[in-house]
Amino acid sequence: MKLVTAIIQPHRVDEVRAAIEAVGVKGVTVSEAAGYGRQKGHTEVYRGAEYTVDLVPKTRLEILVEDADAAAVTDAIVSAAQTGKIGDGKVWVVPVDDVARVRTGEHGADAL
Amino acid sequence: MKLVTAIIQPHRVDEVRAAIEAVGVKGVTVSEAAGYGRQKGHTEVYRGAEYTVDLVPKTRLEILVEDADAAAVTDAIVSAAQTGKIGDGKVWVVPVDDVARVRTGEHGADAL
Amino acid sequence: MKLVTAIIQPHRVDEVRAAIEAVGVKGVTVSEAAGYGRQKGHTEVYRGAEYTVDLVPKTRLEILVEDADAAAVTDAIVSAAQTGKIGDGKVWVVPVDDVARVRTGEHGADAL
Amino acid sequence: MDFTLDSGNTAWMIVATALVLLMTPALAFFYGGMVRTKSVLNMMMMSFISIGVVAIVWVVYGYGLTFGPGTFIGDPSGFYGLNKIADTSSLAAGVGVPFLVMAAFQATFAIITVALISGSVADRMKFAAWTVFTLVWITLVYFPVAHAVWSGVGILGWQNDITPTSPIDFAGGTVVHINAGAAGLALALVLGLRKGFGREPFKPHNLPYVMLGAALLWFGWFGFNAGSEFGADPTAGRAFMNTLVAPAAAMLAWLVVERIRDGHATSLGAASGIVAGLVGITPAAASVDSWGAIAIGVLSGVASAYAVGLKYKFGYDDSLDVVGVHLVSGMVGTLAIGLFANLTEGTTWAGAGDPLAPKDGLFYGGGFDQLATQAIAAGMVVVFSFVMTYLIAMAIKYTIGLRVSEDVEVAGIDLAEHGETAYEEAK
Amino acid sequence: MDFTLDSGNTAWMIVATALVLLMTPALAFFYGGMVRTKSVLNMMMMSFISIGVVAIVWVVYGYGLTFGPGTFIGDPSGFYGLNKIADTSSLAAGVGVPFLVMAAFQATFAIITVALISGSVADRMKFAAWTVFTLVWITLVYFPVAHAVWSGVGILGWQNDITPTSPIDFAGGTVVHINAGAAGLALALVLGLRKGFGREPFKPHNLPYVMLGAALLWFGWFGFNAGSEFGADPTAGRAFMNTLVAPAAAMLAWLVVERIRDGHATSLGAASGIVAGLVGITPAAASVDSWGAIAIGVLSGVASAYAVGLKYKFGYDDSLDVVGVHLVSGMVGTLAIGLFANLTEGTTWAGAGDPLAPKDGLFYGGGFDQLATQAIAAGMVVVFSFVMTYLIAMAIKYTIGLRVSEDVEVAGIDLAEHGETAYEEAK
Amino acid sequence: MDFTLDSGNTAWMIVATALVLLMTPALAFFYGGMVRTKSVLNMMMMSFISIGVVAIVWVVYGYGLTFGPGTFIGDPSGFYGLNKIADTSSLAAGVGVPFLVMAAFQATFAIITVALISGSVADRMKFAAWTVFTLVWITLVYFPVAHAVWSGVGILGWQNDITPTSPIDFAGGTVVHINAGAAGLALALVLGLRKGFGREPFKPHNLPYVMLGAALLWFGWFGFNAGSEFGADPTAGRAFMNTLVAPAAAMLAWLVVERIRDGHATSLGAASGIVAGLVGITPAAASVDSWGAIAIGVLSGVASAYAVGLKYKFGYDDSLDVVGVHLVSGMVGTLAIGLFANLTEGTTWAGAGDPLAPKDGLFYGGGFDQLATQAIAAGMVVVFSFVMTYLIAMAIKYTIGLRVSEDVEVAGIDLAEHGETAYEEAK
Ligand SMILES: Nc1ncnc2c1ncn2[C@@H]1O[C@H](COP(=O)(O)OP(=O)(O)O)[C@@H](O)[C@H]1O
Ligand SMILES: Nc1ncnc2c1ncn2[C@@H]1O[C@H](COP(=O)(O)OP(=O)(O)O)[C@@H](O)[C@H]1O
Ligand SMILES: Nc1ncnc2c1ncn2[C@@H]1O[C@H](COP(=O)(O)OP(=O)(O)O)[C@@H](O)[C@H]1O
Repeated sequence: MKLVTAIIQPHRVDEVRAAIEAVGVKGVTVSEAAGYGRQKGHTEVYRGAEYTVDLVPKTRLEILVEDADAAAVTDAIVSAAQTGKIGDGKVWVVPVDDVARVRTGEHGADAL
Repeated sequence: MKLVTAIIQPHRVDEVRAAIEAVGVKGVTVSEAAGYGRQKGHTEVYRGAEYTVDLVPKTRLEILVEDADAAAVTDAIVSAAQTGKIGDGKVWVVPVDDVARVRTGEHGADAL
Repeated sequence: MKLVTAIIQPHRVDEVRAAIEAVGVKGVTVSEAAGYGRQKGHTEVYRGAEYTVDLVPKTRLEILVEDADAAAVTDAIVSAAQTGKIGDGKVWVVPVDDVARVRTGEHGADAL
Repeated sequence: MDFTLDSGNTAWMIVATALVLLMTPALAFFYGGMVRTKSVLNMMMMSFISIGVVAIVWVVYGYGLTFGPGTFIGDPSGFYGLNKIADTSSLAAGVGVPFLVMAAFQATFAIITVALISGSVADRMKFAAWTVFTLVWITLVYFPVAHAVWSGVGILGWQNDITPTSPIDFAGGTVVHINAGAAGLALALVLGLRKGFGREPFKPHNLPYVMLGAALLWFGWFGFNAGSEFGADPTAGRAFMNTLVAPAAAMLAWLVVERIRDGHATSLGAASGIVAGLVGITPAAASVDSWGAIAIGVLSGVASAYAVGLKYKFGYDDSLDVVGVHLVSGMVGTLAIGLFANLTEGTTWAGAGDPLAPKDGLFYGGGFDQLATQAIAAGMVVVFSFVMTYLIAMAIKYTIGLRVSEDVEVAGIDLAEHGETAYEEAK
Repeated sequence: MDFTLDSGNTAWMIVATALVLLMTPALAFFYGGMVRTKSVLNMMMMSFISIGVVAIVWVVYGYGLTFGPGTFIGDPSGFYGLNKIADTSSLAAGVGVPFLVMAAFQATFAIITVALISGSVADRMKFAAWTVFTLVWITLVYFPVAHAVWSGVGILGWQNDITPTSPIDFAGGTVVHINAGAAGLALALVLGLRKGFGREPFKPHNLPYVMLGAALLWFGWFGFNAGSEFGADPTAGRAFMNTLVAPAAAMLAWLVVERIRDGHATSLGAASGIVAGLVGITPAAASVDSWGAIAIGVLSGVASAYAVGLKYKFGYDDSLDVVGVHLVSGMVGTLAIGLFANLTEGTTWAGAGDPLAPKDGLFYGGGFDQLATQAIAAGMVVVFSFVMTYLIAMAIKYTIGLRVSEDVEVAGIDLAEHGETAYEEAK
Repeated sequence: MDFTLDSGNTAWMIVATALVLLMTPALAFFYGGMVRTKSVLNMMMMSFISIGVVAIVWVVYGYGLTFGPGTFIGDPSGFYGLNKIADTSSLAAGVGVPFLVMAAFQATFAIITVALISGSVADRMKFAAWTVFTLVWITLVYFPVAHAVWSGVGILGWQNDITPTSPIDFAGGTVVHINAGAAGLALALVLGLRKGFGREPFKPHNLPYVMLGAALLWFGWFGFNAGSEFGADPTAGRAFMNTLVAPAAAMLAWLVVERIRDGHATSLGAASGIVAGLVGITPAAASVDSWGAIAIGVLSGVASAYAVGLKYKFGYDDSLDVVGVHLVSGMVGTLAIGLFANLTEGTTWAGAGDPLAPKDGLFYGGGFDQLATQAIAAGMVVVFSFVMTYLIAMAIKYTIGLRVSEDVEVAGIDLAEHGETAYEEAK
């Protein structure tokens, strides 16, 4: 199994959720984050003074999938989250040794 | 080493912490999250109108353990977090290449 | 590629960011967390009564790097975050199968 | 008329004025707590800018348009700037309250009326457009309506030619609440629905703010209602007592409706019920007894508890229920005077013998006359306010534009329009 | 008695009434900030519903039970609804304040007293049970106590048959604070401990709310104490000054205790100290001089700073310290009158020559008489309130039930009882 | 002088006193919202402790130092404790307001003045040092300045020997705002820069609190300005109206500056503009007409909107802009009296025929005299306050120390100094 983690723009969450559900994802964990990548270095004027604001709010999605689905889910996220502007985010895939469903105690792919 | 991540009901945190300490865990990182799995689709009435609320607040626990302890910790979490109701959560295990303790700079199992 | 995750003291974030940028890191994701390790067991007096406070606020940094850079980034974090006191934090490294940049759809090292 | 200062009445009216002014920031919290985190500042700024714009307009020409002589609108000449005006011109000269105190008191009513409207445009109206709207609306809608009802020489005032008896609007059922409610409806219609309307619940981001707002509104409303007596006397006491009792009854009523209908008595319901009861009792504060006040409270609470759901049925995005609360409970209160007015209990009506004087309500032996009067007055204000606001909104829409882009709406109007976010994370 | 309106006294009493009413929402914030995020709405709703229930009850029969004729309880006939009551029946007819103003003023005291009790039941009491409790408690406990002390014909009032001299309770040391404190203790005992009591610190989720609450309480308390003079005169000035000085002293005292004992002067301590000082000075506001006020402030602050820890020793879960602050500082203030009363400084006592008139305090040459009087009055109220409340709580417990399930308590009472959470995350 | 109680004037002054007292907690929110999450409690505690310390000092010896007889400072003998002082000694005995009411009113001005200073020391001053500072500063700086300007016998008061005409400071332009502003500058200079100053924006952690603070400040300021008339009369009405109009104009002006300069009209700008306008109109509230009030509002808003940027240029860390808002707008208002004073509109000046009486402003035909007077008065207060405060700050620095360690500053002063964090996460 794999864990797909996506850092996206907060206002694309609805679109991304729709897209991954369309490719069969049954569950997701969402949390708040902030970050920078290429987007670094945007300046802001506050009370007449200029500042560099580099941490921009983002939303993190974590999705456990079967190995075979990782690529499809990644692609679905990328296309749904894309606006083409800097700051769109990152998606990465990590191998998972085991998954358990708390309610039932099932393990492995059954637990997804 | 392994990283055990658990998404559980916020009100089970105390029980789970007690359970993992009982199996020898020495540290844990806790953060807020929200999510859905099978629990999706619960409706709520608000100001006389019905809505589907699908993101339910959860707590994320992350625990670094030695390879040999991963299964025991996972089991401990599952049994302590279980209420048998939908929304109980997920636990997953990911391989870890290296761990460092910031205070001392130690690496590997010593750093746990 | 690797994912370096660091749990550090919130007030060391600026120093750590400077240190990892110095070793070539181009992006980072930041989020809030809390935790305990050796730091467990600190007591506090509140309204004349004593309590054990064990979850201390921390900041989580996640940094995607190329395999070769993982060790250098880990070291940079450890030395920048170190105050020598208990509660300094943890850093760990996890293998990553794939990374995608949402804006462009690039994959792999190009996406970092 | 001669002027003899009454320090007691003046003390009360100074305080009442400060209380009513506090209602607008209170509204900023009532409304600001109800929106999502990304629009709270914009919501609050709409109230604050109303104070800024209307206070200036009021001293420049607004007082004159409202209280100057003239049938449809006042003649402001002689009132520009409100300087060196004799206290004998005070609206409450007869009870010894100086001119400027009364002029300031009336200013606060104009301010809050326009601020009330902002509830229907949450999350999506350009701040510049709102600012222009406040200026135009207060001039073309509020001043004429206030003139008609309260100037003493207007077409819906004492002994007018239109209604069978003199209408009763003690503190602003028509001028403030029906007026703002109808305007809110028109503006919401022109603006259109928010993205996600009817699908997402748009839950309040901070309910304690809503409760703080409701509490401060109630506190200020004692100035609004008991202050509308223009003095510290037994009638002010009646208005005060009714302003305590009616919202209490409305809160209970709203919570009972929720408990039965939805299963939970909510804090948003309590806060909304209080405001509904305050709106309902506003026109009637000095002309009903305690039973009437309780009845008006219950009617307002129940009516508005149901009315806030209408927007989903009819598909207008009255975001924070200006229509459901202010228009509906404003109507309830204005009409209920026709049922419950008990003129021997409340105000001593100067010229009570006059055939055009107000009559007791239907349930107090006065027949249908007063009810008819109240309905006519309410209806005229609804129509005038709705039509005028619709035209003003259209004019702004096709000139500087009313609405922010969808991107801005989704990302949050605070950041785009004000360059700020309400809360900064700890670091 | 004849009635001549005094607009100045009336102005002050109208405002004082609004100020006291504001104290209940202020309390909602004081208490609401102290609980955890998951129970803030329930905490606030307990205060809000008190306003709803008690305001209605007051006009229906509460005023009559409290101020009607009769030894143990007032006869409400003639007072149902409070309509058409002559101003000569006003509690302050002698100083020209209309009946309804005084009736509304007294209503606000009843409201806040029941709301105060809610502090001891945080996080765990069914909302329906609380609502029933407010209705029953106000009727069976508050009205009798207020009648005894303030009706003029009650058993703890002026020239009663029980105490050696007439007891002094200017603004509610016994009627409000000791009464609420003893009730809070009884209710907490019947309800039982919260899960985690004594092990988890249950830290305030929002200390700025606590400070906002304390500030608004102080603001409103000027109406409470200086308003209890029923007019704007030098005695009101003395009550006002003491209400400024005593809480200031109590805040400093509490912070000093904390600094010495715990190492830190906390904001919760400052807010709690203010309230303790306000409670302490309440009965004494018009009968001590500035030195007495400072002394009462210091005593209240120190006593309550230590008393809030007693719940851990004795194992009752008085969650937000109704006992530690209101019962203890209410006692301190009530008894301290016996030490510091300086009757030539404060109120001009009608009938001062009377053998049953209050006497100066021990330190002001009046001997032990007044101290004995105060102790008897305080003791009787403690016992009556505790016993009655215990019985009422038991009755509710074994009928509709008092307490939510442990699951609900852990997951948060707001969601289960009100279907809401106080704060919604940004999206 | 004989004393005849005027219940109306007394009612107003009691309420005005409560309103001004509310301003200090309001300031706690105005300031508390502007700092980061980790210092909000410390910020608020600096205001709260000011109430505690100054209220006690005031009754013990402060009133005497301020209003006792004497050229440079008052003689406090006869005023210790403020007990048994005849109402004929009241500052407003002539209009029937009792002594203690006026003494309490004046106390609130002392309290807020020292609290205002705390804005310049955010995030980094030891709480013990601040507490000592309040005590020393109020004694050595505030009382002398207030004595000079307001005691009637001081060197900057009515018919003094220094200024060409009598200076006008109706409600505290020099005594309160210039005084606090200059003190804030001195204290900020001694304390030094915060870590990150000029590099990090130190954004407000909660802008709704800032708006709540601004709103409650405005509300309370009606007591401050209209209360400074010491009675409920037409002049109070003028002061009230100007206190409505000037901040409205200043808010609009500040927002226009921001929109043009930065692209956005911010909520922080609106709140700051309101306060700037309130500061500006404070000395002038009763001596300018509506046009003058609008002009002062605009000038204050524009001047302060630019002045808050000066700290970055000159490198002093006036953290929350005490200098930019209070010193600058205090100057604007004080000087603007020399331009806009219109003495036939506002106050009726007793002894108007006197050659030392104030004159109309430059634009109202009075020539440069009053402008010169105002400039001298303002200048003397700036210099005195700055020098004295600098010396006091140095003395504290080299005894108990002024500043927390860098570690504490970075980790958050709330936890280290008060043992608390403002908000606790939900669990
Ligand atoms: N190397 C990285 N490691 C971890 N997170 C990253 C990295 N680079 C980017 N991110 C995350 O992705 C978000 C969007 O990045 P962005 O600015 O669009 O960079 P890019 O141009 O690489 O897509 C950032 O806010 C950050 O949260
Ligand atoms: N496929 C998944 N990927 C990531 N997180 C998941 C997934 N499925 C469930 N979760 C997390 O587990 C929590 C509980 O899931 P739940 O509704 O009980 O689903 P299940 O029936 O699979 O246990 C969810 O709120 C979500 O945070
Ligand atoms: N075994 C672990 N698994 C996950 N996180 C841990 C673990 N041990 C420590 N941490 C995280 O690191 C933070 C700092 O730990 P610390 O108390 O300094 O422990 P140590 O002495 O091991 O460095 C903790 O607050 C926690 O968030």
